[in-house]
Amino acid sequence: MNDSILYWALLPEILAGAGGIFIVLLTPFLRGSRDRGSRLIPGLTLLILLGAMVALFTVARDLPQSPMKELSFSGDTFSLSFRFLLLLICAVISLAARPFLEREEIFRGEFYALLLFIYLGMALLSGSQDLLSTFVGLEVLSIGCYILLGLKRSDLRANEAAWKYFLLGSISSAFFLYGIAMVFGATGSTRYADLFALMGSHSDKQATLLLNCGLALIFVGLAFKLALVPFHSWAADVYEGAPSLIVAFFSTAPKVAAMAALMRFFNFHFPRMHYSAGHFAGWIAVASMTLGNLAAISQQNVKRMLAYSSIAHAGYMILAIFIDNETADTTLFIYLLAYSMMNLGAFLILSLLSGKGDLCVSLHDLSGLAERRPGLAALLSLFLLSLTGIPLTGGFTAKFYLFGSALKNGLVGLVIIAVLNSAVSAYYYLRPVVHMYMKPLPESPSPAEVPPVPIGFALAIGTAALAILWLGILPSFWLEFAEKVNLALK
Amino acid sequence: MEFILFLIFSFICIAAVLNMLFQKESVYCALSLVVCMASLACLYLLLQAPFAAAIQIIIYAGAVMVLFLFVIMLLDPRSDSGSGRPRRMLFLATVLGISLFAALAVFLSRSQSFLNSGHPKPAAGQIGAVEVGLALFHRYLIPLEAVGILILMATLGAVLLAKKKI
Amino acid sequence: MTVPIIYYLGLSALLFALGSVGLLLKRNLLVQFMCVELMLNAANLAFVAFSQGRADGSVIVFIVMAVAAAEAGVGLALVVVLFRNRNSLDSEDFRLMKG
Amino acid sequence: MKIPYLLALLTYLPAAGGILVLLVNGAQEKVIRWFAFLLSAAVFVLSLLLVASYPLPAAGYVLEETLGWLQVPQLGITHHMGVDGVNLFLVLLTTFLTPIAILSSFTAVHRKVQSYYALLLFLETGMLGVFLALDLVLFYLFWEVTLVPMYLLIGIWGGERRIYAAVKFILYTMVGSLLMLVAILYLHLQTGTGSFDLLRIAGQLSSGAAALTRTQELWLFLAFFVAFAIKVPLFPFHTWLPDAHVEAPTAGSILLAGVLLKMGAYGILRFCLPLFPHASTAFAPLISLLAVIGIIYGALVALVQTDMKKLIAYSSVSHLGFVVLGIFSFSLQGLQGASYQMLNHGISTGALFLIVGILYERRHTRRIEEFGGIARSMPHYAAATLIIALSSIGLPGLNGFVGEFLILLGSFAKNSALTAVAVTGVFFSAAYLLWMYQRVYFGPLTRDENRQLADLDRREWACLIPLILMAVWMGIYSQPFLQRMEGASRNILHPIQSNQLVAREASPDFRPAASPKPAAGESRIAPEPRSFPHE
Amino acid sequence: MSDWFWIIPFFPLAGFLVLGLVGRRLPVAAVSLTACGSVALSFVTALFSWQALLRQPDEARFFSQRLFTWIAAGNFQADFSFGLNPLSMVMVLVITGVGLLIHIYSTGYMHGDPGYPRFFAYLNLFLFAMLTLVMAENYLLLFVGWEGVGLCSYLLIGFWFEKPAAASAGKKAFLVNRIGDAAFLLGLFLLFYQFGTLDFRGIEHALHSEPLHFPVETGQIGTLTLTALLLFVGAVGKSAQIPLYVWLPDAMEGPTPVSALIHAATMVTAGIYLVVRSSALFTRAPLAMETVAVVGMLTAVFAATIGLVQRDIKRVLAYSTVSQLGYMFAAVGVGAFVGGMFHLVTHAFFKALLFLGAGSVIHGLHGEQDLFHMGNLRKQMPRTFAVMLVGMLAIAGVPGLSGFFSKDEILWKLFSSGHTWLWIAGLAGAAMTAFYTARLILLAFGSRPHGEEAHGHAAHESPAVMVVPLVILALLSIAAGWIGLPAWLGTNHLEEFLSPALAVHAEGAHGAGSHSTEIAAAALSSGIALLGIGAALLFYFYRRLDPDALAGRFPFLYRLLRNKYWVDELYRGVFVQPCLWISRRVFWLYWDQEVIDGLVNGTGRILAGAGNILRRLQSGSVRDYAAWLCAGALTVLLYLLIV
Repeated sequence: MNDSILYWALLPEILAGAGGIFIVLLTPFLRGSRDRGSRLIPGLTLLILLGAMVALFTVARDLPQSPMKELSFSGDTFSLSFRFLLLLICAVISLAARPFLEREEIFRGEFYALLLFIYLGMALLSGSQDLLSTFVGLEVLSIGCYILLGLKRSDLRANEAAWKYFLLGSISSAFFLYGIAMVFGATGSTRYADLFALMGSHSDKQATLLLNCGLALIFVGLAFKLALVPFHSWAADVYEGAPSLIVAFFSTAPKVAAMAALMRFFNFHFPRMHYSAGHFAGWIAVASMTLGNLAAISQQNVKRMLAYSSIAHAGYMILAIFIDNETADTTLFIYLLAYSMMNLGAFLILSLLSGKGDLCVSLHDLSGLAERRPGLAALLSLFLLSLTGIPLTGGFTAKFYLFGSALKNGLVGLVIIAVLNSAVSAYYYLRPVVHMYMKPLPESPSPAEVPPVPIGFALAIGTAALAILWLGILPSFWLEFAEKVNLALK
Repeated sequence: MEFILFLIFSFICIAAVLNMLFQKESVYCALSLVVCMASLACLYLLLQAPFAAAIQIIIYAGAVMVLFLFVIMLLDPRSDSGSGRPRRMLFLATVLGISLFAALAVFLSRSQSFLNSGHPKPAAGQIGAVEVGLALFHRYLIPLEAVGILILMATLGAVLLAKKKI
Repeated sequence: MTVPIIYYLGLSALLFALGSVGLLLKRNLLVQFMCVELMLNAANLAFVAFSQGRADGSVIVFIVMAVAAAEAGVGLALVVVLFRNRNSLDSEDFRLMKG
Repeated sequence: MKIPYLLALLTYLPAAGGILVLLVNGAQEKVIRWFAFLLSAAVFVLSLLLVASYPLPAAGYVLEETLGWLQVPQLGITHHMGVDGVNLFLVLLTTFLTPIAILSSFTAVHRKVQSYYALLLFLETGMLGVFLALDLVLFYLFWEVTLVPMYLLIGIWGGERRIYAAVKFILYTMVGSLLMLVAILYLHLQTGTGSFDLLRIAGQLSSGAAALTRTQELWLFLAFFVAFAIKVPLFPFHTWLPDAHVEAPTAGSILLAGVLLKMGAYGILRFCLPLFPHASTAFAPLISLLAVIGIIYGALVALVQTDMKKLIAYSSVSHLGFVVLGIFSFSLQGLQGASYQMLNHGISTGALFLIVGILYERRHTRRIEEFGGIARSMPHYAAATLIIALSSIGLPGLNGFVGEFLILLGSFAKNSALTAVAVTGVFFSAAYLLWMYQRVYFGPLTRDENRQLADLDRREWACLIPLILMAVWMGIYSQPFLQRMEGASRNILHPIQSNQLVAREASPDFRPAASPKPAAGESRIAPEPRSFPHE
Repeated sequence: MSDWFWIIPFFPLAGFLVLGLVGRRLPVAAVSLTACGSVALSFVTALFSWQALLRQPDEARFFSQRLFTWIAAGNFQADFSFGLNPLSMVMVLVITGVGLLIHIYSTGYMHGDPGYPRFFAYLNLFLFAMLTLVMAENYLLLFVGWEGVGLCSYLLIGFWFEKPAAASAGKKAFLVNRIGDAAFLLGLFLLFYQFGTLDFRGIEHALHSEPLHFPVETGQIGTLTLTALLLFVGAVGKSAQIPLYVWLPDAMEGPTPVSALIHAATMVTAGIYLVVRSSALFTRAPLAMETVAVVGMLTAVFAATIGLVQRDIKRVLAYSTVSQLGYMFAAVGVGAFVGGMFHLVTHAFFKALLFLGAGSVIHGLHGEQDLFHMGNLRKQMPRTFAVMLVGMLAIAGVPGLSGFFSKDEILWKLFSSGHTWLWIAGLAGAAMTAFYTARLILLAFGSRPHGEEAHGHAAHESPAVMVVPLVILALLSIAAGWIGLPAWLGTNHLEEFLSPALAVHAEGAHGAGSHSTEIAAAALSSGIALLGIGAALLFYFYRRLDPDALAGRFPFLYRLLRNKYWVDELYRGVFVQPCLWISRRVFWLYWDQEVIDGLVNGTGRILAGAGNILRRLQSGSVRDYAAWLCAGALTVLLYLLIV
């Protein structure tokens, strides 16, 4: 009996996996006819992803409430909202992938298969109820990313970025694994349920000590994925080196999955951990905010600047784990939705602007963009304003809701630091706007003529911008969505 | 008796690792790692986990390390010309290593009494293939499927990355 | 008398620490990668030590090895690509991006 | 006739116009210009309707509106707008100055005309929103929304150092307003009403249902006050103003000086005083001192400026020092004077910037020594400038005097020594303006470029005449304005006076009896106390 | 007719609006007609209102007409209401009368000037402001008039704005007045907070009906004295007394009719009118009265000394005005309010006469103003010479003319009220006045000494339109004395008319001695006057004594007077330059640029610096990143162990 529940709960993931495999089988046959193949596969992927979304909501409705205790995956609504977000990001990326890959001559059918497999890994990571399946989910995600980064074989910078990410990623997986070992030692089993039981009971002083060490190491593993401060060093180089579309995917989806997993351990469902997650997470949040913002100020390369800004945003996100009332999940969902859409939009536009060969976009290249491409300039400004948190954009609603809930839990100090940081961030977020609108077109090296925007890109950036404006102007819809999904849980 | 065996194998293992660290030639490093893997397998036997020992030898020592040796032979890199910034990095690495080990050791020693007593005595005897198979396909079904997908991705990735011309 | 598992755990902690030290010391990419494999093995040892006769330990070891193998596959592929482009395996050469 | 949702219509009409301007193709600049002007004129007529339907005597909030579909119930944000004595005339000032600003930039702006007028219209929506919002978050929303258009206006169409000025402008205001955001959130949580509505929060605070401890109130007051002080600008936070003014285009300067500076003072009146009476009285002496320093400092520095726009910018620092002095005198005369001076400053400084803009269009320089003897080549222009300069100096009979007199009268009761120092500000303001007037307009026509300068054309007259008429009307017959403000000023003072923090309205203890009836000729018994409102 | 009195100020206002808006298009004749017509109309209305006022019974001799409420906030109330009481009636008559004559004179003087309509527009605006000042019912409306006349003097002094000297003189006049106005404002606030209203009658009634609440503050500076002093500072600013007189001599840059109307007859007397109008307040502040008297007499003597050595004809008359105003303040200071007003009226006539006479001389000599370049104009301009002679005799105080009666009354009041020192100074002042006016006439009209050539031959007599007003003024200067005859000669009509409107100064009890001492004093003062004139004759007519030789003997004294005690340079050095230096160097360049901007940009630079340091941490080598990662994990573990 319980198997059928399992299959229903995992329907979206099964769809994704099967789809991926089918695409892997399909690509060799279509090698010959370059143009027809390049149309069919992306369309198929999009179809699969949308199908998964539909499955997600149909499944969520009639799911029996008790998350399956003995099975290692739960389709509970907490993961539902995050899996919806992951599907949304993958769909947007698949829209924009084809024109970008063709321009960079690394178009492969396999890219889409990888995309689906990575989605599967992330879904597993955010929804798993068992430490082992979390680890495997994390590994699927990481290896998928290593491959994506390495796709552009000809570009030295991309290779270097891939290698750096690979080595550091495997170290963090090692830490993660050692953490699981410790927790396994303390609780005797890898299931979350036993973990939470032990945490709540404070029975054995020494067991909880071991448990704390395990959880700390697990935090290290996940913090690496989020690029929080002590583990952030890879972010700048990888964001700069990797192909910008992949960075667009890379800077949003894994963070959402890692954040969901983190919330499960440190916040969700169980009475406040008696060990001081609050303290060191608080220090890490402050460190990432300040370092992220300060380092971004003096950046000339826009991608590196956005890398540091995403470190800063990771710092803001971490505040969510301190919120121990019921709004924690909705706050985090809204923040991640806004963050991913903003970052996605910004990087998609940058990948358009960087032209053939995906050379890095510096502030100087942006000057006078408003005259050449007013539409793109306006959209990029919208995303940057939203990243700053100017009202009427999604960024503001996200920050407002997050800081509001954080204040409710008495985190006055942290919120003030966060607010001051976003004031500092205004400076470097607005510098590209200054270059685009206020600097004249550079005559001497006439900037590379940006080709007309392909439809895929237009659709992708359009959805991102629509999401940001919708979240900014009429946030009540999304707030309701998040609450309805989570209320179902309670 | 068991204790002496444990001492022997752990000594071999540590010696192999130290050798790996200070070897110049990468081939010798690979070989010393194989030795370490083998000694670990023996330790697994001591811990009544023959299945683990078997797959350790087959997968790790056999497949993965052989793969490493192939790659080393294929690329025959020049010997490691010593670490560029000897002083600083050496000092930093040792300090980090020692303090990491010390921290983990403190954690373990503090929870020593719990570790020794807390665990139920092993009911059945050796952990053979049967028990592992049952657990695998009942409790850990989802991770297994995911690992399947993972390995498919790995092969796919290896082909995409390394094949000369696609 | 069976060996108390604390010794095994001590050994695994030592291996783990040595793995991370090796990582920092060695300049050759492959050897660095081997050190990471070593750290994974240390974790495996800890798992087996903790499971003490229950099936869980071996299952986890099995899955971890599969994962490590997959990782090795992809890692070595990357190393091959790097070597083909820069025909050097010294990590100090790969410092294009900084600041 | 009562138009439903008049306030919302008034606020969002310019924004709708702005979007329309963006959609129309950028080529026909003429159509865009006239459309923007006619739209803002229509909004002005609409706001006149607002005044018409404003009943006298008005005690509390008169026209209140809550827009259903823009709510965010989960967070407690309501789209609640309202008009009372304080913001009625500020709304009018905005809708009055915007068409003039648009009209004045017909010939000034030729680059990216489409987005220029769109930004001006968006700016108008932001400003109206700030004055009309009664919900804290809605207020903050519009407060930030006004930042972006002004930032772009200064940045794109400004002078040479426009980028530095624009960045300084947005950072200065943003740091202040972000602290205010934290304060709003904290206040929302403390009062526990689950909503950001100002009336409900004020009700809670005054009824003691959710009393703030003294330190909380202190910190909240500081957070709010710093944000507003930067905007006013009060003395130590004023250095962004001269840069922003000098680099902004003419229309930008008019709106920046005319309306944006008032948002700071309005914020103090609307939020700081009613919500935090104890803290306000505690800080009143310090703030009054800063205000007086601002008055003297602004005037003195204006004396030595070589650039006309910088001179006017520093004069704004001095004039708004008066406004803050009036607000923190906690006397009815002081408050009335402050709100009245806000309107005067809007008109006289807006006109001054217009005049400098007109001269800049002809000679493309603002340095005073470039000019001399302009009165000979442009007599009408010189006459108009003189009238406006006099209104800015505060010549009795023009609008400046009424505001300044009431402020000084109000603050004299509270602190006569400080007021004595403030009165010297009256002298210095005459000094720098007349000295500038003499160097630019009088004296021999030394440079030949000044010889054949064309006098004002019809469009420029159309901009100046309404301002001059308003200056004279508000100088001579100030009753219609002061009566409508009276109710709101009493409301604001009530919480401060109710807990006996400040002596009753600064009336002398002695009341003269009615004087003898004059024998012949119809006459008024002058001094017997007047019951309000009469007429 | 009595209830239409408030129309008086609106005629000149209408004139100003017409000339201001369409003046440029009207022909010259129409301009002069509207200008003089409007003033004439208000003069006629003033006469009728005067008659109506006379018919009023003594105790209710005032009209009041409230037009509308100007400012009302809380319990402060200021109405736009005009009123007439005997005091303001006298002022109105003088203003409209002398104003009319000067308007007629100016049509001749300003003939052919391109700014002709603009000039008359400003003159009419001035009259409107002056009439508002005197007819105001409350201090605030008086302040409107007060600043209005300041504005008009600014416009008229700087009428020929091409001349840089004229422009800066206008600015100087306005600013110095503005200093006085600032003090005036403070006085107004004090008044409001004591009496709750700013209406004259309200305050007077309060002072009369509650004597215990407002005691006479003898010997100590109470709030009443402070208010009185502040009002007096305002008056000093407007009527050019000791500290704030520097603007009047420079105001001579304006056209001569302006000097005659504004800087002799009307505006400068506003200060005295203010003090006399608030006599009820001043009588309760003896200390304030003392300061008024002392400052007045000081100015009188001080200005007279400077007048002795001036070369420019208008400068001489300017210092003489300052000196005569000093006399008026001295009189008011000792309580002789009527005496002060009497001298104000007579001075308006003969000083206007002298100025207009000087104007026709300058007109005749095509702009020449230096006395030493003039000479034997007696033959070329006989009529001007005759009227100037009458004016000189009047101002010198030669018995029989108006100057004698009014000055003698002041001197007598000084003597009788026990201020002997002030009396002696007064006599010295009178002597000097006689001397420098005689010197002026002799230098201008007398024959040149043999050596120097004279410009006399080119001069031509002024046209009738200028001479007729001169003649009328001459007649007035002679006849004006009779309205205020001293007790031993006849009844003092002016005193009867004014007494109900003025408060009685308790201290200034009437004449200590009998009539005989009064006559003796009068004889003494007329003797002093004749002595002065004789001395001038000796110097400039019979040339017995050589002025340059005298100057040679006292070189320092001569240079001191010649450079007007270097007061202008003193003010510039002590106030203006340091103020400019501080605001440029200390405030603007240092405080704004360095401190605040430095702070702001500093934080910016620090943040960018910190950013750079953090950026350099990214060394690019994987091993460093791995080290960071392990160090991070380590800190987390250690943190758990320690905390």
